[in-house]
Amino acid sequence: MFVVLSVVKVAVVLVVFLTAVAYTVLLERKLVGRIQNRWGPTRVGPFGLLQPLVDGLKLFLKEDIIPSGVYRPLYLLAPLIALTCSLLSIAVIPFGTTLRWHGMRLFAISDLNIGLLILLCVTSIGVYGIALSGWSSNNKYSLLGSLRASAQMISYELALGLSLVGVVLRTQSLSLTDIVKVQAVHGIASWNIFGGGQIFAFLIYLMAAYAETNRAPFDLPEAETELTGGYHTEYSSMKFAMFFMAEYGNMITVGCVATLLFLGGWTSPFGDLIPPPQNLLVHVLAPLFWFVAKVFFFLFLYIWVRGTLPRFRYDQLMSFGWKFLLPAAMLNIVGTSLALALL
Amino acid sequence: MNEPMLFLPLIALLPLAGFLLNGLFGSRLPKALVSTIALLFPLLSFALVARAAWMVHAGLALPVAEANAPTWIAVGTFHVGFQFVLDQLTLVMLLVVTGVGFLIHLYSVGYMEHESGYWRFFAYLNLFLFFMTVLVLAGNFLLMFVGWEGVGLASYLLIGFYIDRKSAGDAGIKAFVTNRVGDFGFLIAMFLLIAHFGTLSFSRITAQLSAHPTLTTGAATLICLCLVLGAVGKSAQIPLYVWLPDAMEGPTPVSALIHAATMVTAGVYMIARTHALFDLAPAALTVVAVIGTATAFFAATVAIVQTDIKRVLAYSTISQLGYMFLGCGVGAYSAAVFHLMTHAFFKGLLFLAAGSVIHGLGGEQDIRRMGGLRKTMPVTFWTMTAAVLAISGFFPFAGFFSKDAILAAAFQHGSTGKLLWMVGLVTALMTSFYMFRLWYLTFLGQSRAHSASDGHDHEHHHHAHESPWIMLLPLVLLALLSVCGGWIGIDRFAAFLAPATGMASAAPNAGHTELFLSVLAVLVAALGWFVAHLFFGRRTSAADDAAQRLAPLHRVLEHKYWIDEIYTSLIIRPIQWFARFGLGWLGELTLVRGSVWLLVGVTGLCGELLRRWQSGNLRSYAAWLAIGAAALLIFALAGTLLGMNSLADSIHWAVR
Amino acid sequence: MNTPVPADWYLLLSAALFTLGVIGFLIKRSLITVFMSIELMLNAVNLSFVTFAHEWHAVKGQIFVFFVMMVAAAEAAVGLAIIISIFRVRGTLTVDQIDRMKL
Amino acid sequence: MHLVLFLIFALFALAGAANLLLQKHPINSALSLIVVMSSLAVLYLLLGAEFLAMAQVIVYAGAIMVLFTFVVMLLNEGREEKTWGSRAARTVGFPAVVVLLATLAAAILRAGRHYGMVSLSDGITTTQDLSKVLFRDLLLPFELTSVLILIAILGAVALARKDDGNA
Amino acid sequence: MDGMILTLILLAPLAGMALILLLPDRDEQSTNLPAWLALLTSLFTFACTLHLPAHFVAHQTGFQFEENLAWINSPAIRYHVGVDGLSLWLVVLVGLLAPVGVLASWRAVKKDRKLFYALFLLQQTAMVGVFVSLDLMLYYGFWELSLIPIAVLTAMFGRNLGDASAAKAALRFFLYTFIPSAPLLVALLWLYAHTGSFDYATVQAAIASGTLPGWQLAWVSVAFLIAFAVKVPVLGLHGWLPDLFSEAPVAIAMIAAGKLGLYSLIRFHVELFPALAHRAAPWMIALAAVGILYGALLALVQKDFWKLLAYATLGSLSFCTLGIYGFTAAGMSGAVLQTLNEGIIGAALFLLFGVLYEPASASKLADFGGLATKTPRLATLFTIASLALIGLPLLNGFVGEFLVLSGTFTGVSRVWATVAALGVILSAAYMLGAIQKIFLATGAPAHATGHAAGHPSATARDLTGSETVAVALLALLMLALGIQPGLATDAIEPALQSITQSLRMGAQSRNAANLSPTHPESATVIASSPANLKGGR
Repeated sequence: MFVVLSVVKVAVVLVVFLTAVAYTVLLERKLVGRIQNRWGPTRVGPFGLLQPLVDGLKLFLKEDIIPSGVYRPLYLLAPLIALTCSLLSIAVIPFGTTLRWHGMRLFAISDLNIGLLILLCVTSIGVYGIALSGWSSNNKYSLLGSLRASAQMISYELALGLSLVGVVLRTQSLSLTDIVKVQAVHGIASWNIFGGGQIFAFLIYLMAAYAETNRAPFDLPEAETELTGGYHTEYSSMKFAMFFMAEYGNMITVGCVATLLFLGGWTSPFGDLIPPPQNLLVHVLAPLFWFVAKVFFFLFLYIWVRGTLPRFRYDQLMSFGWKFLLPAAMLNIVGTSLALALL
Repeated sequence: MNEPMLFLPLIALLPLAGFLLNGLFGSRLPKALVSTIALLFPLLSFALVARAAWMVHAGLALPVAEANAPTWIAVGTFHVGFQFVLDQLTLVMLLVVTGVGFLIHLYSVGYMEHESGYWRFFAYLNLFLFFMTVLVLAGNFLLMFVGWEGVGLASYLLIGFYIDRKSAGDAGIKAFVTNRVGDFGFLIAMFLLIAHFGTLSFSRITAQLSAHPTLTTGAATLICLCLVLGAVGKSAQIPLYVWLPDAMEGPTPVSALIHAATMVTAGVYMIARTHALFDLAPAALTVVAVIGTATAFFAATVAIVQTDIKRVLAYSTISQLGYMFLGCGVGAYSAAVFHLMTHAFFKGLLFLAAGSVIHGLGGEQDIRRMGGLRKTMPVTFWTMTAAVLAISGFFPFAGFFSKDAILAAAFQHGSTGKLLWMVGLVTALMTSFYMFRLWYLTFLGQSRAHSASDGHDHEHHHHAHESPWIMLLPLVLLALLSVCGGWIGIDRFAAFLAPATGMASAAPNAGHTELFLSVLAVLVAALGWFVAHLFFGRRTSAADDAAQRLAPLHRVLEHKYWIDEIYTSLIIRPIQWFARFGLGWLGELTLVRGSVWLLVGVTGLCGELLRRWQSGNLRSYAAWLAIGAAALLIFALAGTLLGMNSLADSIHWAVR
Repeated sequence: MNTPVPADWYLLLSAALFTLGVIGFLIKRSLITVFMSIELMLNAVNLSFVTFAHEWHAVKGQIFVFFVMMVAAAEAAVGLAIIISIFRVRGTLTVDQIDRMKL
Repeated sequence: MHLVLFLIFALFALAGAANLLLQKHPINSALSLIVVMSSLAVLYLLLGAEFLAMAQVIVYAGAIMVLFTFVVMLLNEGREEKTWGSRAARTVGFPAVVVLLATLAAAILRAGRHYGMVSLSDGITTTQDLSKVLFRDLLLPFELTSVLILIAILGAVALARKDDGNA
Repeated sequence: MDGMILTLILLAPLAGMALILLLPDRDEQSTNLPAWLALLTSLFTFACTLHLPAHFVAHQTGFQFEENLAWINSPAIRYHVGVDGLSLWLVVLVGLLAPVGVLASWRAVKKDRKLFYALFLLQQTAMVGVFVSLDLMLYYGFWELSLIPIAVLTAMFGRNLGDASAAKAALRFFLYTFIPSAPLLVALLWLYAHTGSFDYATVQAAIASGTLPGWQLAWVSVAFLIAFAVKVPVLGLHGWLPDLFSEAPVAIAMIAAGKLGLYSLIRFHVELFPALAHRAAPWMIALAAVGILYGALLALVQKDFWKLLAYATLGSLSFCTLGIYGFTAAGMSGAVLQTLNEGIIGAALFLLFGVLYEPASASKLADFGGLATKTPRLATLFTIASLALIGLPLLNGFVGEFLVLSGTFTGVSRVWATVAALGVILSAAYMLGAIQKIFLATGAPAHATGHAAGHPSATARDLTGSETVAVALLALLMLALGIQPGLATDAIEPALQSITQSLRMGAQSRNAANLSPTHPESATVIASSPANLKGGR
């Protein structure tokens, strides 16, 4: 019984996740278009809504070219690692209320009391995908690109981890559900971002996350103008698609984590001011709605930043990471612990 | 009894004072002062001895011993002191030693007139007298040993007097070393005495022997044989006589004093002194007798062919000593001492006469280039004649009485005695032959100064002159003593010595055998003279053709039976070879240095082995690391593996 | 469903891993691989630590593993730095050619 | 369940370790080592040490192995040539290994009889009680390790820096 | 005053050394200041040592002038010094040899005089220290200290420095004596572990009580024996002797051999381990007797005088060892007397031949010849010294040899005594041979060899005033000891009384047969002191 239910849950979450990934691509192209005063894809389907389907189809049908000088086993393995890592993190994120049915939690695939740590593990494993891809495609640009990308990811991972410590300090537990429960006490006031005093942590987390996913201002390694596409230049069709999906998957995961940790997860901003209607459906759906809204807000933020901010130079990027973010995160920890101890 | 002031130590110390004075300051004193010192002290010493003799004659009871002698060595139970004792035997010896010694001192003042190192000679002479008197006066063996070796030292110094002549030096060493061989025997004897008697003083030993003679004959014989070895070394008997002929390298007065009168007789005196021991060891006595006779005969044969005047006299001394040993050997100690005394007189005289001949002829010692000195040196001639007659044993002279006494004693000494007597008689014949040969060649016939040799030393010979009076006076005195020395007669002499030499010699048996023996001796002497006359009297060629006919025998005798060469090759060369190669190579280089090289080698080897282990190859390091880990693990887990409950038990198990 | 596993299987596994680590340490020719097999050995030991920690309910066992990790991290950092400098100077990493103390 | 999980991941670990030895190219052995480490992390989970498992993954698989892979990639040394190395290594090395394994196995088997069983239901040591011991009893060693890590960092930087002369 | 005298004797040379080291390094040609200072110090020390016999109470057993101060307390080492009959005259001997050594090296040492005399005085302290110290560790300290100056001086001031043979000889000497001293230290510590103190008396009592484990004690005694035997040197361990004698500076070679080793053998082996010494006796006697012959034979064929002297010393020292291990009253006191004699005679011979050697550093006997006329004083004194060495009666050599030989003959074994006596003959041969080659005519026409430029006998000079006085003094001493050995034996004999008594008991039980029967009139029947000598057998 447990197995069947969990398989169903996984399937549902996966489908939702993948379609979300596809549509984020579309969303991004539309939004960037709008920022650059143009419309973005509109031809396929009403307002271009079917564009992702078509892109997927295109990438799927393209000829899968494998260059000769490539180190084949790792060349094939790399995209797989990247994709699995980005997908794995979803399994740990609880997106709905802690409703239990037959002892099974409906709105989370699995709820571990060290959920946060697993997230960190997955991000650290993710580095291999990029590192191996660059190296195995036996091309100088891709090697350089992959090295820079993995170096960037490793350094920002530090800042990411440290910024979460503030939140953990406040909730005294690593389990994500507990973190949300703490923030649900009285609505927006108790969200970590406002009530919890973790505003700085949120900003550090945001920047670190952008760097982790090689997005926006930190997307030097695979930027077309710099290193001809960085580590996935040699990849074509499906393998390139995997990388692409992995990248957007990471974006969504980051979004979910941010909502869970800083925006109070599936709790409504109003807290208990407006008592939620009593019937089950609303009780279940409302948190879901709030969770999706917050994630959408983060995605919007991503794309907005990508559209507006210029790209960092690599040495600025590294020095920003090590010389500004890391100390800031440490300061944040000290500040929060002092605050908790004194108040 | 009131202790008459005999000043016994003074007799010895006076010559020592002479030695010290001359030795330390002699080089700066004028010659006259040196000679006065050299003569004064021995004279004083002789005066003291004469006074002692006069007191003995006046009824002083002998033996007289110093009361509180200073102790010399006192360790544990062993105690020996500077003990001087005077008894009849010592008195006789002292008279001879100091008397003849003084005369020879007088003589050498003249003889050494123009020699360099004048003071050194007299210092050594006085030193010799000191040691000789100590030897004779000694009350115990150790003190006698002091004199014994001291005399050897003095003879070494005197023989090696001419320091610019290598042969003199070598002769000195040879004398000293041979004496040391003898002293070795003496030393062993002393140890045996200590082992058996716990003391070395004569009186105590004789007291113990008489009190309870626990000494077994075997032990006694051993002791006596050692003593005999010492005597043989000192008195130049058969095995150890080789040093005496070479000792002629020293100046003639030295030969006279040391190698005729006193030192060589020390051996005989020692045997006489320890007669108590010898009486207990008849075997030792026969050995002494046999050695004596053999030496006498052997030396006589060699003396016949000697050409150097002093060598002849040297061999004759050895042979006469042989007679004394024979005397002692047959138990006639007093006869031996009597012969010793008379021999001192005429042999001293012979040497001094020879000295004055050499002095006259300016250093010429080869009798073949002498002759016709009868007229040029009358006094020397006559005194020499007296001596020759005495030594040959003609009737009125001293030699007859003493030699006859010994031969008589030998004759009565059982069957072996008869044989010894026969040999003794033949030796007597030869003695008179070579003495008269010498006599003829030196004094009679024409002077052959320049004929036989290549005339290079022509200028020496031109004025053979008679020696000055100072040299002639001792000659005359000694001649008198040689003539009337024997008149004391053996009986009165033996009686006098009886207390010192134990039981009187065998009572003289019925007169006629005694008479027959003495007549026979005289006849033998006459025969010897006649043969010498035949060969050397008129035609000198007779000697030469006799030599040709008996060429091989002649050559053997001439080369002194090659004894010296035999000794060198048999003893000296092997020792040196063994020392240089045996010990030098084997001992030093292999054993001692070898052990060090072994150590070095081992350490080097270990170093080499370990070096190879640090090869730099990481993989080998890894392997050894693994082995180490495995071993450690086994050691640690031995307990659990073998079911023991703790590591300690496993160790015990393993160790048991 | 929850069939228990005897503890010494874990130990056997750690022993096996350790031995494989030692073998790697012996036969591998590239310096980095040797270095990796050392890491493997360390992990094997960590496993036995955790097993014993579980067995005797002693948290200290795990703490010790924690420290082992720290040290392993430090060691890896310095080791790799050395390997890089060796490579820069020698141009090769094969163990047999690196046999001079002087770089 | 526990047995199944244990067997799977034990096999994964052994296979990874074996692969480490057999592979020619260092990159492959590096990856196989990552596999070993991850499977070990799971085994830690089975043994109830959750924080350790995560630490294992983050520290070992995530950081140290990344370093290794980076170094392998950067140096790009290529396949190992076939040098036989010192004969002593083989003659001494292999018996040593065999003895090692034999003793370990024997010791464990002999002593293992009185060890208990391991099952999923056993309690999991939470991070709280881990940190309680770490920060109260063993604070000093903890600080020391931090100093150690600092030193390691400095060392690594100093060693690996290209001495461009004017440093 | 009595209480402080020993410390004074020990510290005086050190003070002198300090003073010398402080001297300014003015050029060497001027007045030889270091030498003068060294001479003054050594004379002062000699005067102090003379104080000892003056106040020594003859027949009182046990140690006199004792000083016993706590020094180091973790291992209980005490500054415990004292003198008894045995070591009394040895200390005086060292005092005497110091000025003689300084005189001997007056002209020989031309450069670095300061260092030479400083180390020389250090050596004096070390040697006196060895003789007087009664605390085992203190003794060991001085024992080691006495090695260093000899080695350094030989290496730096050795005679033919050209071919570095001096350095080799120094190293060989150092290693020869240093290596066995390591087991010696171990033995000392073992004793300390078992008896709890380094004090001589307590250790001796503990060993005598027989509580210590048997076979380990045997090994400890062997370690002691070997360490001292090398220093004597006994036959077989004498590898260093010929080299050192031909390389070391005269002043050092004079004092290097014999004394230390022999004293230590008596005090720290025979007295400390009576029963075990007894077991080792047969070996030592055999080695000693053969050593006498060995030394004499080798001396016979040596061409270099120094080597000849080395082997002669080996011979005469073997005499001492023979005496010691005979365990007879006569033998042992003879041995100690012979040590003194060897010291005096050795000093004289070294000084004299040093004078001959110094101008042209030629030591081959063939180089010399006919020097008696050129250097009369040197010749006479050399002859006297060699006669003493040979053992001529009325000179000290004879008394020593006679006592040892008689002791061995009556008490030990007649065969070995006879073998040893043979050595007496050979000693005469080689010494007189040496005199013959050096001083008397050598057959070669004198004018040919004599005056060749630079030929040793041409450049030989006679003794200077001071040297003559020194050697004449030694000669007088030889004569005095020869005539009146009681001077020394009166003090030595009672000290050895205790040893010979206990050992006699041991010996008596062992070989009652050939013990010399007691005689009526030498009534001093050996008091059968109930020495409860169980011993470790």
